[in-house]
Amino acid sequence: MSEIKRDVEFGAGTAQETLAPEPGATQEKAITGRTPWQLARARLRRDKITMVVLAVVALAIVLAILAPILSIIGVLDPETFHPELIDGNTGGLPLDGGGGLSLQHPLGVEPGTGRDVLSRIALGMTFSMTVALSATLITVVLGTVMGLVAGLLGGKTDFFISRIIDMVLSFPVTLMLLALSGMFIDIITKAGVPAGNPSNGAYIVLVLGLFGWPTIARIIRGQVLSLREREFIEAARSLGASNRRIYFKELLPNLWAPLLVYGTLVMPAYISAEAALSFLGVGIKPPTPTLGNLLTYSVNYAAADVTFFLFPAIAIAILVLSFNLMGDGLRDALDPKADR
Amino acid sequence: MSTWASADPVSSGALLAVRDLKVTFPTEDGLVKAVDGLTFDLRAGETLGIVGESGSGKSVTSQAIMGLHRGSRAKVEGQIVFDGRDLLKIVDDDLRRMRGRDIAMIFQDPLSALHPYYTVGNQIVEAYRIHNDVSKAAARAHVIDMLDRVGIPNPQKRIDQYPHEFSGGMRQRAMIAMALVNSPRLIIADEPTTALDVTVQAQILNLLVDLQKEFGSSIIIITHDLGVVAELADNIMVMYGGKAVEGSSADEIFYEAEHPYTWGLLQSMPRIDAVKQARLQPIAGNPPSLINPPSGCAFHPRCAFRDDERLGCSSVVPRFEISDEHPTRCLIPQAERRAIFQTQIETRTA
Amino acid sequence: MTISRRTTALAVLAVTSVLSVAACGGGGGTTGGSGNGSTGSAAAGSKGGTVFWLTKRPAEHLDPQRTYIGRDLSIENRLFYRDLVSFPVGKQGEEATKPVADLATDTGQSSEGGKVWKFTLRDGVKWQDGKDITCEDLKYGFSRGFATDVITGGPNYQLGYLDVPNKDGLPTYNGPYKKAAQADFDKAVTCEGKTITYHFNKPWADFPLAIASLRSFSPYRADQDKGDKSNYAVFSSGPYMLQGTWQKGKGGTFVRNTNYDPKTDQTGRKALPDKVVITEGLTNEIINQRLIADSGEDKFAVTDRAIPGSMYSQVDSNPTVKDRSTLVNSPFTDYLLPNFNSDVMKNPKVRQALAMATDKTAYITALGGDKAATPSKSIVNPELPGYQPNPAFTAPDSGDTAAAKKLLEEAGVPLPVKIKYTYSGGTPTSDNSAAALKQGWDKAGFSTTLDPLTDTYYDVIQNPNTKSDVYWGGWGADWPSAATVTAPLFDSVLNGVGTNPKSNGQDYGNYASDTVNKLFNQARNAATTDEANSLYQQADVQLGKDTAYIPLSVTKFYYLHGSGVTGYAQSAASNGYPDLGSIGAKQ
Amino acid sequence: MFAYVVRRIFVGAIMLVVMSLVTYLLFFAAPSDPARFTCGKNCSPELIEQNRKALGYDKPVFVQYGQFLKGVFVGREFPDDPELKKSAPETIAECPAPCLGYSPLQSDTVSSLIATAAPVSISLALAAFILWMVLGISGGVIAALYKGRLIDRALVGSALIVYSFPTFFIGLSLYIFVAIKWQLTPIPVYTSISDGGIGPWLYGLFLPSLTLALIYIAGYIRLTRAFVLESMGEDYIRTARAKGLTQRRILGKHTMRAALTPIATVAGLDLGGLLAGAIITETVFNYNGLGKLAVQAATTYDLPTTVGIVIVAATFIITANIVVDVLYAVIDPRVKYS
Repeated sequence: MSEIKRDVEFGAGTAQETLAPEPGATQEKAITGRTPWQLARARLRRDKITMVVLAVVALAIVLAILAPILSIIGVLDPETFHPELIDGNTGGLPLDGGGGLSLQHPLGVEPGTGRDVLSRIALGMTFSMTVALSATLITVVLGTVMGLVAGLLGGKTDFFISRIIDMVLSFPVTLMLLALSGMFIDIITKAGVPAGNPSNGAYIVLVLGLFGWPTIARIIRGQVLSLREREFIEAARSLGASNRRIYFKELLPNLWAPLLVYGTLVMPAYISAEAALSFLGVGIKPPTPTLGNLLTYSVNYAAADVTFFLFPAIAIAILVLSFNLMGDGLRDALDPKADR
Repeated sequence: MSTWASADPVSSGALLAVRDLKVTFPTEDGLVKAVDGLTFDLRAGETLGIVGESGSGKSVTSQAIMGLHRGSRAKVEGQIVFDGRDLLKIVDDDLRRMRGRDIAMIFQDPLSALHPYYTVGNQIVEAYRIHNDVSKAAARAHVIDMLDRVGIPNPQKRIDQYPHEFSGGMRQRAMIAMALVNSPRLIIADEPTTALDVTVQAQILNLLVDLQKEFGSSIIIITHDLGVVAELADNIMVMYGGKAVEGSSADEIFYEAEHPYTWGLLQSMPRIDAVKQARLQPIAGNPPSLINPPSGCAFHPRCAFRDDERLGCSSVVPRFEISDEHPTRCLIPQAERRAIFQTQIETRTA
Repeated sequence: MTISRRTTALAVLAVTSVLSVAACGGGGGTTGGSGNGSTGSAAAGSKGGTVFWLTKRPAEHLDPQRTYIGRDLSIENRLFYRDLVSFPVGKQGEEATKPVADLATDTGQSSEGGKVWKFTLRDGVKWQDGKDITCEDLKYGFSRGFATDVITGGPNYQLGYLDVPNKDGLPTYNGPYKKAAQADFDKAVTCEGKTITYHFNKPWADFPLAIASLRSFSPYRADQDKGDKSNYAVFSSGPYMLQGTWQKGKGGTFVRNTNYDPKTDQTGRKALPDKVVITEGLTNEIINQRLIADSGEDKFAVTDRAIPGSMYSQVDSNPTVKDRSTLVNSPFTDYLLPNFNSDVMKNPKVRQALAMATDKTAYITALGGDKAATPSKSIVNPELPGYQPNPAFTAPDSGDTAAAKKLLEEAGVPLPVKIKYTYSGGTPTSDNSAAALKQGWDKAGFSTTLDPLTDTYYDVIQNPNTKSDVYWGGWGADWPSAATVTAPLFDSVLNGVGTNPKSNGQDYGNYASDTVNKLFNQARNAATTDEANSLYQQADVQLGKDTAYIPLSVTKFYYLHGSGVTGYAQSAASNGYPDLGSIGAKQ
Repeated sequence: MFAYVVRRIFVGAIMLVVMSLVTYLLFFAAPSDPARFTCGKNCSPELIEQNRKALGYDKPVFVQYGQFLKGVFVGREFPDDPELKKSAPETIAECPAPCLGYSPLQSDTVSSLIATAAPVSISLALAAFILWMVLGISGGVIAALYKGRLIDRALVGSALIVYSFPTFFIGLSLYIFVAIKWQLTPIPVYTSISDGGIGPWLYGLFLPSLTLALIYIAGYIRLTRAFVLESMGEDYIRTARAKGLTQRRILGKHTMRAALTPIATVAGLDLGGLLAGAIITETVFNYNGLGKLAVQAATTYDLPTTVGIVIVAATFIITANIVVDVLYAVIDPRVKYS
């Protein structure tokens, strides 16, 4: 597909294998009696890398939640300009000739404005992760619903949804996100979302979700088709359970492992997508920080202010890497057959 | 046969002599003892049946003989003496040269055991040419001949077909042709008929018998189904939980079986020669853990005679005396075992 | 004539400006590396070699009648579109903006108080195919601007000035393609041998300035005209011609035009390099990093993209690089426009408070500091004739929070005053500079919402009903005269404020003042430029009193060029951009 | 098989028509007014109105779409102005079928714009494709062979780390540091083979294709590694060993054949998606391919060009899907379409 949505494909290919039944592995015999979830937890605990990235992700989430609160109470200060810390004669580079790192500003100050980099990265994480998470939720919910409907109803509905999936997957996504931004942000604003960044953010969330769901719908559809043939669904049917009851009582518990894995892998793709779109000029604009618009600004300082050039990029890389490794770890834990 | 296996594997005169074979796999949950101290002899031209349920270690044994565990995390100990050489001690490349040429293998599921992307002919020709420096055309002619001999009709055409274009029986015939293409001295057939229809099973087994006569090979046939080896095997070894529990000539196993597990296998086998059709009896319980095997006799949790206080099944470890002619890993005294078989088992089965 | 540093929508077409832009050491307001922007490494270059022009924004037109961007107007004039008169090469200060005869034998004769203009073509001036440039070619070129359905995007002064009948706001003559009312046009523009005569419906005193500044009046060969298809076609009358085709977003290569005779050219075009390669689509960062590195072909490169603030230290810390930098005032100013249609901005005290609270220093720092811009005291560029600081804006450059607070209290509005600031955003610089303004205002008692427009700008603020309180504006004069600044921006009659419900023209703040309109009218009919300038100054004073705008800054051009470039100059004659008339490649 | 391909092409064509309609509706029925972007400053409502008519934007969107379809099948003329055609036929732009429209902002037919830009994108995509396939697959095979060892972890780990940085950051870093500051490579400039020959063409492609390849390498290392490991666990590999084949032959013939088949599928689809332009890489390196053309079109509201590129990109992707499926039948003898 495109340069910004690359995770999605690989996530899809491999997530499809999850929960494949494993025939006669000797070691499984030794630990019979535990539920799949207990098995997964046991495997997770042994997986050091995943435990580390789980901690990183947890930390990032806590930081993202706390950042706005800390900004309000003044511990973090992402907005205040510090003209006294930068040199107007050098294009606003920090006065110390480096990145302006100090005790008050552990990651330095932003060239041109003197704003605190740590605060901006922390709050940027809040906005980027909110965007990515919201888009992920839309993707997962939409994908699940479409996949379930296609898989369970079959026939014409299945054909119809499958063709929609084919078509959405055939659109050049990056280009669509870019080209649709002007008019769709207009529409979003007219629908009552405040103009400016709320509309910009809503646009990113919506289009990422709208173009992202087909992959997960395919996975869910595939899972449903294979699950549908299993006895417990047959049994539920023969007992006269309604379709709705079948979806939610019987199928969802069997689907949420792939959903969890896939969702974890979509999240970093969307964090990257936010950054890429910022670079192309679409998305939330400063002074509201996002990791994307911070990086878009910081790449201009590649040669002049190395720390400022690197910090936003490293922040994104750590987040993306952690979520990807977490997704891998979850997949391995939930699906012993997949090889690390 | 006077003893199950001789003390010295090299001078035993057997084509294959396995002594105290142990295969272990390290896993996250502990060490899996897949094969735990196996000993047997196989003479040239004879057939040994290894019988046991899945997880009993019979397939692992066959792969250990082929050296297929090399390069993996599995640890193989003991001796596997083939034609006077200990296969566990020779270098990889020598062993590789013996594979397919001296020892060949027929696998359980010919569909997955044959490469789906190459024609049957391609794969058999490859097996032939790796050990024989002949031209492609000569190899091809030889393979067509082999396919003909294993009963594949129209081999000139079939040689260029892919495995999925063959029926199950034909695929297994092709597998057999591949195994026999180098006229090996030992053929290991791992569940050769499990994936096949009953009618085809008989044909394949008959084919094996015929070919063995023709090529003079020894055969190890591995199965969970006593019925398969009934007509084929000279000797039978019953395995349970990675260990041999009973070994003897085929006749003795069928008519004088001594181990309660073998009895279970016999009872769960449909027999057309049964006087009256008794209800098939599955063996209750699950296969034992290979990491933490039950104490005492590994079979005791499933054994009908475990409550006999005087035997101490849950604490005393029974032995498998290879110097016996019919060694049996059971704590019940031999006389009682024979009595039980004659009074309780045979009446029901025969 | 609105301009914007920010490359956004089409509506933001930059405009030529010809201020006595201190191109160099001479003019004024310049610092710059080794001294001045006017001279490069070598005083007199030799012929040969290739000069590279690296730039970001693709030229939207190479059709003379459609070009409206200062950079492109200058490149076209120096390389391939000669005009009746042009600005001279190699002059500085006021000299630079005094048109000299080019294709014409003199700088034109006017009569009827400036309503009739006459020019005579020189002998021996030829097109690239060797045919003579004729009066008919001039007339044809002029006529093309009337085909507003085909020849779009260019300046359209000719529509308002030429003495032809009008209907529904447009001339009934619709250009050389459909030829409606062709007779009217033929009467207004006449040819007698080599002499062309233009008849206008009102005096156009600075018509030669317009000719030299724009390419609207360039000759055009009818047999080469394929309408819109000719947008990127170049049929040269100058020293260079296009090799192959122009590729938008990539650029093109210009080679010598053998039919150009330097003897016919008195403007001073040196035509030194054998080739000029223009490369579009690079970013400012990449262009300037390459110029700093100064390797390979980049030694012979010039650019119209300012050094980004992020690279100042790289330039300053390296004397060999600094020697190759130039810093000149540009023709462009930034300012703010209170929206007179917004309830809160109708209160004069609020507007004054806003002006008082505006922190130009922080704004400029966010733009990149004193090398990017300098604080301004008027909407009129200081380099324009008739400039004076506007006395209404008394606040210090960094704003006066206390005074602003006081004004807000006097205004009698509930605090904080909620305002929305709409600007052309989407780049870190524009967004940061907006945030800088917001901070100053919010300290004084405003509560500012930022409204960055990224896709379109002017067409949004052109709508009188747009709900915003303050707009950002940027401007460069179309030709060097105050007449092209305040009048087009604040004359409510001209712009249809209050009469056109759909558009405020270019009076984006919907400002309307009879006093000011009257002063503008007087200035247009003034007999001398001095008198006109004095009237424009009075109008500006009134604009300041009404806080019709709040001045922010004058943009600076801080440029680098390669070490192998000779005859480097930036002057008002080339709109402040590198002047290809004198630039060569060191051999 | 033939019938299958015909059917797939037919379905693909129908999909394209539906997609073009959807795209058309999305862009042209949106509340924004494409005409307002067609005239510069001094733009009066009268001028906008005039341009709207000249460009046909005044007609209902379905009529416009109908004209678009007509252009695709029989060609069109721009502007659609009989009066102008009569008085000045030389100004009418001919747009022969398949005509994707005319861009008033670029003064050229969309087909011609795409034809100019496509070689750049295709060169870039192919160069990147070769790089990532060679590096990704060899890396994946090495990682699989040394599974769990240091070299495996280092390969997979470093690829993942590189992959975690946004493309434009990597591209700009390579451009600014490798090409400009350290001058290890020439400034990346696209030179077509016809302009400069193979050497300059490859030189110019190096950094951009490396940037693009780096995105994919991590995925292909992991994919290859997984498929090789999976294949190494297959029964037929055991058979191959039992036959006495050497490790090298087993890996080279039996394992790779099985592992590469699914990789070929993914690779085909990835390449198909890239042929229509790598938006970010082309933007970073100023490569005038379809990606940059698309950005240019999208940011200037050049709707005909945008729609044209969307349709071309979709065509590439749909074609890649069909090709991959057909290819699958060729490399996997078990797959038969009917």
